[in-house]
Amino acid sequence: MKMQTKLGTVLGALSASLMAGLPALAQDMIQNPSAEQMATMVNKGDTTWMLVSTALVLMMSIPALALFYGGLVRTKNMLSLLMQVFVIVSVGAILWIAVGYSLAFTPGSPYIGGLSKAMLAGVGTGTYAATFSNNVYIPEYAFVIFQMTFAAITPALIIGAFAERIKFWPLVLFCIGWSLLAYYPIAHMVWFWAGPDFLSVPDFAGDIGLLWGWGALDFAGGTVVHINAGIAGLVGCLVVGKRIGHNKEPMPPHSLTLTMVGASLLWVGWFGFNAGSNLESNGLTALAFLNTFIAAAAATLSWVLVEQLRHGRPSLLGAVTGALAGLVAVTPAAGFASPGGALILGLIVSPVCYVFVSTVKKKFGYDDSLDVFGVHGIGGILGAIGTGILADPALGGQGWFDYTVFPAVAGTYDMGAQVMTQIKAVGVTVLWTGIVSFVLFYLIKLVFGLRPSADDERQGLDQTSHGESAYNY
Amino acid sequence: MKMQTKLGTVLGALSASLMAGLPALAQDMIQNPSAEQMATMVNKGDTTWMLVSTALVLMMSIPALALFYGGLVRTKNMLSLLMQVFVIVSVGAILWIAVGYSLAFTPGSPYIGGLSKAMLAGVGTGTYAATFSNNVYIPEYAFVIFQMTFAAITPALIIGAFAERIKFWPLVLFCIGWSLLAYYPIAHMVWFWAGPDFLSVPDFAGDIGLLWGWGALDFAGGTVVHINAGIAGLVGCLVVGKRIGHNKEPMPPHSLTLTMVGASLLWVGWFGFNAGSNLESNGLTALAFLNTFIAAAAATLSWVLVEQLRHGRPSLLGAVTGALAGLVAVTPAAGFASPGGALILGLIVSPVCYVFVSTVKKKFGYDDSLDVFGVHGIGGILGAIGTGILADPALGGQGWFDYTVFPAVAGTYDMGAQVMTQIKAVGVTVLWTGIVSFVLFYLIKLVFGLRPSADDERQGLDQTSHGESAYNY
Amino acid sequence: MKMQTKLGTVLGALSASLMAGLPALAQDMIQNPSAEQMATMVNKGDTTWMLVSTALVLMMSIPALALFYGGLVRTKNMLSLLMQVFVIVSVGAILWIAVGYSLAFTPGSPYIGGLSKAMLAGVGTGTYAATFSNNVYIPEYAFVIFQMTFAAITPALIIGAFAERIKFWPLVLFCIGWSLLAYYPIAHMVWFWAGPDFLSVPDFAGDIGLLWGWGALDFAGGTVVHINAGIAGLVGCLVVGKRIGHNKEPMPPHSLTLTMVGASLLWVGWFGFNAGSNLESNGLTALAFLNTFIAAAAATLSWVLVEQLRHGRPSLLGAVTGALAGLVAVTPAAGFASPGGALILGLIVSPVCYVFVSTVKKKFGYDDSLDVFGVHGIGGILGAIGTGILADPALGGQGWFDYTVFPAVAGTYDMGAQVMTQIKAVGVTVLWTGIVSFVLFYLIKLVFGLRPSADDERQGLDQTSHGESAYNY
Amino acid sequence: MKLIIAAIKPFKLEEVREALTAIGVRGMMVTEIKGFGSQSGHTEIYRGAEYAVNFVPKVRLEIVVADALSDQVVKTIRETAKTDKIGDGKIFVLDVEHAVRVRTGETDDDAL
Amino acid sequence: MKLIIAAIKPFKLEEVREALTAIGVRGMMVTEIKGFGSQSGHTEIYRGAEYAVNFVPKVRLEIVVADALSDQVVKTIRETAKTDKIGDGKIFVLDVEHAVRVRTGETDDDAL
Amino acid sequence: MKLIIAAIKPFKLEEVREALTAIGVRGMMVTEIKGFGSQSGHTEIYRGAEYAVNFVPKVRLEIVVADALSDQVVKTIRETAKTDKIGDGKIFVLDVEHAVRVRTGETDDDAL
Ligand SMILES: Nc1ncnc2c1ncn2[C@@H]1O[C@H](COP(=O)(O)OP(=O)(O)O)[C@@H](O)[C@H]1O
Ligand SMILES: Nc1ncnc2c1ncn2[C@@H]1O[C@H](COP(=O)(O)OP(=O)(O)O)[C@@H](O)[C@H]1O
Ligand SMILES: Nc1ncnc2c1ncn2[C@@H]1O[C@H](COP(=O)(O)OP(=O)(O)O)[C@@H](O)[C@H]1O
Repeated sequence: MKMQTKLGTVLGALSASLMAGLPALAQDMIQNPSAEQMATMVNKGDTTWMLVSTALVLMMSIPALALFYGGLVRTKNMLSLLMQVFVIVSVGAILWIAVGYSLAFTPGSPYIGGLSKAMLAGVGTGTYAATFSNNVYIPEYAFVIFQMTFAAITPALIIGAFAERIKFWPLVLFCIGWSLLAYYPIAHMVWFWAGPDFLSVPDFAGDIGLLWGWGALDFAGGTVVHINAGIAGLVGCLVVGKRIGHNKEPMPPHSLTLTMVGASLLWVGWFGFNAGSNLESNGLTALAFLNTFIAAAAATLSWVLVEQLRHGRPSLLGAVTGALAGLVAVTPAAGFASPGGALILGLIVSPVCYVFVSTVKKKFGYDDSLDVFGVHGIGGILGAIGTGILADPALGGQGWFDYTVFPAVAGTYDMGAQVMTQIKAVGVTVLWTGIVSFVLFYLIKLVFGLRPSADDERQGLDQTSHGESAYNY
Repeated sequence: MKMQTKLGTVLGALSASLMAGLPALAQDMIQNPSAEQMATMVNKGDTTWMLVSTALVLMMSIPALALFYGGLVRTKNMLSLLMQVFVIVSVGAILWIAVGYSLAFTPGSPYIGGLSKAMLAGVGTGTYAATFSNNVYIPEYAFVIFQMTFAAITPALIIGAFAERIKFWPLVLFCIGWSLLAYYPIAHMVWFWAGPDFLSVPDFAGDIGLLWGWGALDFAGGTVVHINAGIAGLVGCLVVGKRIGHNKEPMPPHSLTLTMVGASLLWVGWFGFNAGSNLESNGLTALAFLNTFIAAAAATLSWVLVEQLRHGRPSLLGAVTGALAGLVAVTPAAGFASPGGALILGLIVSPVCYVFVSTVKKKFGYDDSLDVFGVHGIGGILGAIGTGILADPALGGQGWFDYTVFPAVAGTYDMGAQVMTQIKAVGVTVLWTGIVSFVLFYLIKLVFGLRPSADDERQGLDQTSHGESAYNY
Repeated sequence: MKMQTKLGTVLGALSASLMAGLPALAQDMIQNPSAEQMATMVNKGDTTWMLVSTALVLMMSIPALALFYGGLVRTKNMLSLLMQVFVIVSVGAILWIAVGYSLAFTPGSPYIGGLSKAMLAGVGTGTYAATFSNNVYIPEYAFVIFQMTFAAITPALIIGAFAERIKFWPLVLFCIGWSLLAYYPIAHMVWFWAGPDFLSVPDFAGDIGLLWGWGALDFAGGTVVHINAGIAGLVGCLVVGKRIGHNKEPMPPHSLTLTMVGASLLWVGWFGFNAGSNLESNGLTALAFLNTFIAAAAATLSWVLVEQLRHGRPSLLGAVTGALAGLVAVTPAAGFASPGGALILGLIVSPVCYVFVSTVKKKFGYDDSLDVFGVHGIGGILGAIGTGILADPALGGQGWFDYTVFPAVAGTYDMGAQVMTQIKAVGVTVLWTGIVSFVLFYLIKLVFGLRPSADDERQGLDQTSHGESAYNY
Repeated sequence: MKLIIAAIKPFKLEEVREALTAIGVRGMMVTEIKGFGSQSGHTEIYRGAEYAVNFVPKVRLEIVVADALSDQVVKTIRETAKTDKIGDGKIFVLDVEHAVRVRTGETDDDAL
Repeated sequence: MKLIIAAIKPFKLEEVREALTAIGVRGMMVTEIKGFGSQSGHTEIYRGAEYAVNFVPKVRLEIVVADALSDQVVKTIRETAKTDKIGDGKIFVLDVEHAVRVRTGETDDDAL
Repeated sequence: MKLIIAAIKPFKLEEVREALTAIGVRGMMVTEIKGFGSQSGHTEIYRGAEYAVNFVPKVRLEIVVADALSDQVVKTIRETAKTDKIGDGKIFVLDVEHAVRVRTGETDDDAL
């Protein structure tokens, strides 16, 4: 939960309320406001920021992720990756308005929400979503679309693990099932709550997701997005099996140029992902933005330095992989850590991921083609746990806030306890998504099959699955 | 006209006015405000949204449209398309400040505006443009640049119809003439009005464009941009004639990778195009954003499914073409339809366009190389008429608002009548642009010629028109 | 300094203060406000605009600049340019929070700031940065990240001058030294001041950078960024020497497609660069945006026309080079010139730069591979001096404002004097960066060497410096 | 058997292939090459700097046929590839001692 | 000496190269080509329009070896490149009159 | 006539072409190839995984000349392509039975 963001935004809230001509004094804030009252608590600057962030996160999936992944595969499979990302994002968007938003962000159980807002029933231009500041709201549609892009990109992250050897429709089917059984529940567990103006109201206090209730900190989706996808990817590549010629033929990236373009646009888009997750536009948003930037830059350098030491020269693939690892690691910490903390997190994550993508992967011999587990899984876990440390105000972190008091007040920070909570949250995510993914992959493999024929795989999925070539120079 | 957007934004307006410390009560709103009063009705959140939307729409033309089109042609003509888009956008921008803005957005006749603001005379940092909410304004410069990007991309859309066989300067000349005789007039007819605080003022009530006066609904440019360009493209490819080797030699897209990148960036940029067209940042803007997203996703899926049924496998080109068709169709409906309506619109548009680009085009044998007519023309017409249906509040639509009353009130919605109005508006647009385009193409063909020599066409326009190659690997 | 922007924003300030429920009357403005008071002077619309602008400027460096440069080199060196830009940006970001921000934007001497904010000490979610309007503030973190992207892209601009023949680590080392000795000092000299609410306060009046004190006008970095990088590039290519085969072998751009994509994204990102430099979101911001657009479009056309006259046909490389020249030239003038002024500036800059990149470069025989000097250096100088003319209110310019009075008032404009000031500022920049760059390049050449072996250069830097290939089709 | 090597203009490829199939040629190898000959290349200008491009894109065909068919193949290529413009290309005939079809192991004429 | 030209399936390249190295071949030239033969190409559909792609990507090897080694090279290629599927490719043998190693000037067999 | 096939280092192409034009060669075919020989390739490392790249980029020249010119051509290539470093390349000479110029139909030596 992002309780502590309250701290960061109290001044923002003050100014907002001042500007709204409302007295800023706590006792004058409105607890449990009505929609009409919420309407007066919307700031168009926040709304604009959420719209922009949404566009940035879509850009992360198409074209950024598609290019990042596509550039790493062989020419004959390039198009299949572009296609998979493009269609998965489309399916994810439709599924989100159909049931996803409702399952993730309406009350129900601590594990999953209800269907009261299926097909966005009851959502309108006059309904609002809570932020992390008392008496600050955004249009609910803005919250719907912002979260929609998260639900759309997460399954697309998974496909890198078994790139170049998957059947198209069974993959799409998996993504649908996985969204329903893994993404929506975990998003609900980690992010669902009634909002800062309601938590102190007995009737609503119970409307919270499981991990949120435990007090797990995940600013922008370290667990929900990255660990979730990273583990699903690992399971997937194990069930699907290795590529023909794995470790025999060379399989160099067909275009590191496109991979670099993808990585760059991912970096740019990630600002919407992380800073957008503050749901409003204030000093804390700028901090989350800065931390995202710093962690990516630091991880780029540490990866490059590791390569310099290990291989005598730095590679572009190393640089962009480092940047990605840094972005993944800082995701849960973006609004909690100090810039110095983000710097350290970035410097540490690259060597750790490096060991996994080079040594560990080779050792165990699984074919996680594009290192979804090695980067998103491992980087996400490191970041999630690291957040427990870096959020400590004693280290310049933002701490957490107690919303059961109205208006919210700073809570006392116990690093040890927080780290344990983070570990527990990671554990739940890993188990939940691991089991769901395995069952889904296994069933689909049995019923429809996951893998194209050896001949098709050799000829390449572009021709055999889509009847096209990525290039006809 | 976007009258009904008033409905969507009444709360936004309320909050805005509350924040402005002004009483929100209708009777306290200022009718016919002065520039000084307008200055107090500007919200920086809206201004920022317009700046961002402008940047997004420019991105739609360069690089997005250029890549989308360029990827679809043969290598030897790639550069010529990039060049055409880049220069047409530049010419369009200059022409816009010279006379375009004035001709489109100043009073004159119902068909075209005057020259009072030629070279932006009288426009300054202290002048403002109206939105669709009473007493909500944006800096006029922000409106000028936002609309500038529309005027710049529309002629660039046309070139896909006769790609790979056009002379550069005659094409530029056509775009200038077409902007003057087709784009500015139609933009004036569809979008020009005095603004919500003036329509109730007798002196200004008459300052409206023809189709706007009829009550035609076009949220973001279905008629002005897409039908307009689609018809011009059809006329163009007929006057210019077929490519040498059309239907004889294979002419596969030289880079579906770049086409996919272009389509993705078009999708991202389209949020600025559609949601930006609300001219402010509120719940309705978020709805327009959501509808744009949903329609594109739905159309992607329906196109892919059609292919699966017809050809046994889905193609990337199909997916991105579907996305584009969905974006085109939802353009006039973005701020009117419900998310469910956008979903249906998206699902329907792809099969319809599919029939045109595959069957109809083959049947009549015209060489609309990149399907400007089949996607923009047909998709635009479907969307424009569909808007008349989907805007109906009975279907969850936003209806329309009556600005002749101050402050505006919801009007009663007559679907049948509205659909008729939409059809009439489409008819006027088709006729107007059809005739203007034909005359222009024909004259230029006579005087300067439109087509390069057969040898030049065979060798490719990159070398023969520009003395360069797109690639020198 | 951007004093005059006050003029453009006075209405904005008015409305802002009105909205803030504060009386707009001058005598009620707060001179020398406290942090708590500043908190009430923040507008979330401004904050959002700064976040967006920051993302846009990062996009200018990765991927835009990397693609623009990369596309112009031979395939065998493509990856090395992508790598250099990516790593330089990362280093620049880290260095910025470590010492850069402090050295550029804290009081110290007129030449360089102090280290009081090293590692962002004292910067928090509750500290604010001044804009150019009295009583309008933005979160300091937002200012930090915005300026960070400028500090990151400027050294990356330099590398184009000696592309295809530089050793990686020595280059990185140069960028670190150059940031410390050239960029931070010049940024301090041109941009540092206490802010509009403090300049009238005796204690703070002295806290200004040298050139800012002279009254030099540089809206978004003509001197700090472009002249600075352009001169460093020229010095660099002279010290490094020519490429093997220079003027013997043909060295055509390996992908003008990517160069066009880079140019397009640079154009889009430049709106954040120039309009973002207003630090708030109002009518003047929109003017800066418009001027940026117009100058780029005009310069595109004038370059293309020059080519048409000189070579009988226009080239894409010419078009995008023109656009870039226009963007460079308008950078210092963006918020000062009238749209007409920006148009003229754009039309003039291309022919001038054309002469330098074609004739002058050939004449003197230096190998400024990607014309960093010819475009950024020359275009920057032209723009910096031109700003002195175009800012004149007599020509529709925005003039300048006198912040020593509180609240600021318009100053009387003396074009002759202003042009002299501009020339002096250019002179100081050219000398400072010229000397610093020469000494740095020379020392690094002595100690580590700047150039790879002839064999490595022939084989290409991708393989020899990074052990990778940009493409493996 | 003979190996017939021909350099032709790229846009003629389809036509030539069809003509050859018509006279019974059942296979060939096609390579995109850079041709140098009396057809001069062109100059490209980048930011005012001129580069002479001495090579012209051509397509190179390699066809192995039984001796009997050789002359006819040469004739067919000549007639279909002809545009009477400089740069139409060349045809060369070499002797092939031995041919094998990988799949079946058939040799010489049977392998074609 | 003999020049052995072989057109094989691309994914067989590594295998063939290793097999040839094993029998003492010390060099070759490899070209990516478009092959035309009994293995028919495929049709690609773009927005409903069908295109027949008549060419299949192949890899072309050129190996010059001493006469003695010639047969063995042919045999080795045949065996390793074989998949028993249509399109496995062809091997052609031509006579080479003369060979030179640029670096040393060694000629004929010594040049290989 | 003779067909001279040479594999050389890419950056030597221009030089060789000029030298050959100087001695009266009026045409050639140039192909970018992957060369395999004693010059070993390199290893590329992607995320810690090493790949051996066994092929080195080379340029392949094919020049058909009258018998008389053949030796001189070989000599010229040898001298200009030489860098005395391993990988300089090879030159092979084959006999050509027949040549035709597509445009004019001229044959043999006149066709060159
Ligand atoms: N002596 C030669 N050896 C090999 N190829 C040649 C030779 N002469 C010409 N060619 C090939 O034939 C092509 C056309 O020849 P060129 O002299 O340009 O025109 P034309 O065939 O009309 O005389 C050249 O581009 C080159 O590929
Ligand atoms: N007559 C020929 N001359 C030159 N190359 C040939 C010839 N016939 C076939 N090839 C090459 O051999 C490849 C495989 O031949 P193909 O007939 O398709 O299958 P198969 O070798 O099984 O008969 C073709 O793609 C082509 O590159
Ligand atoms: N036996 C051969 N047959 C065909 N081409 C060869 C042969 N040997 C070498 N080559 C070509 O010549 C190039 C250079 O040969 P290599 O043995 O690497 O160096 P060197 O020529 O110095 O001995 C190789 O890359 C290959 O393209």
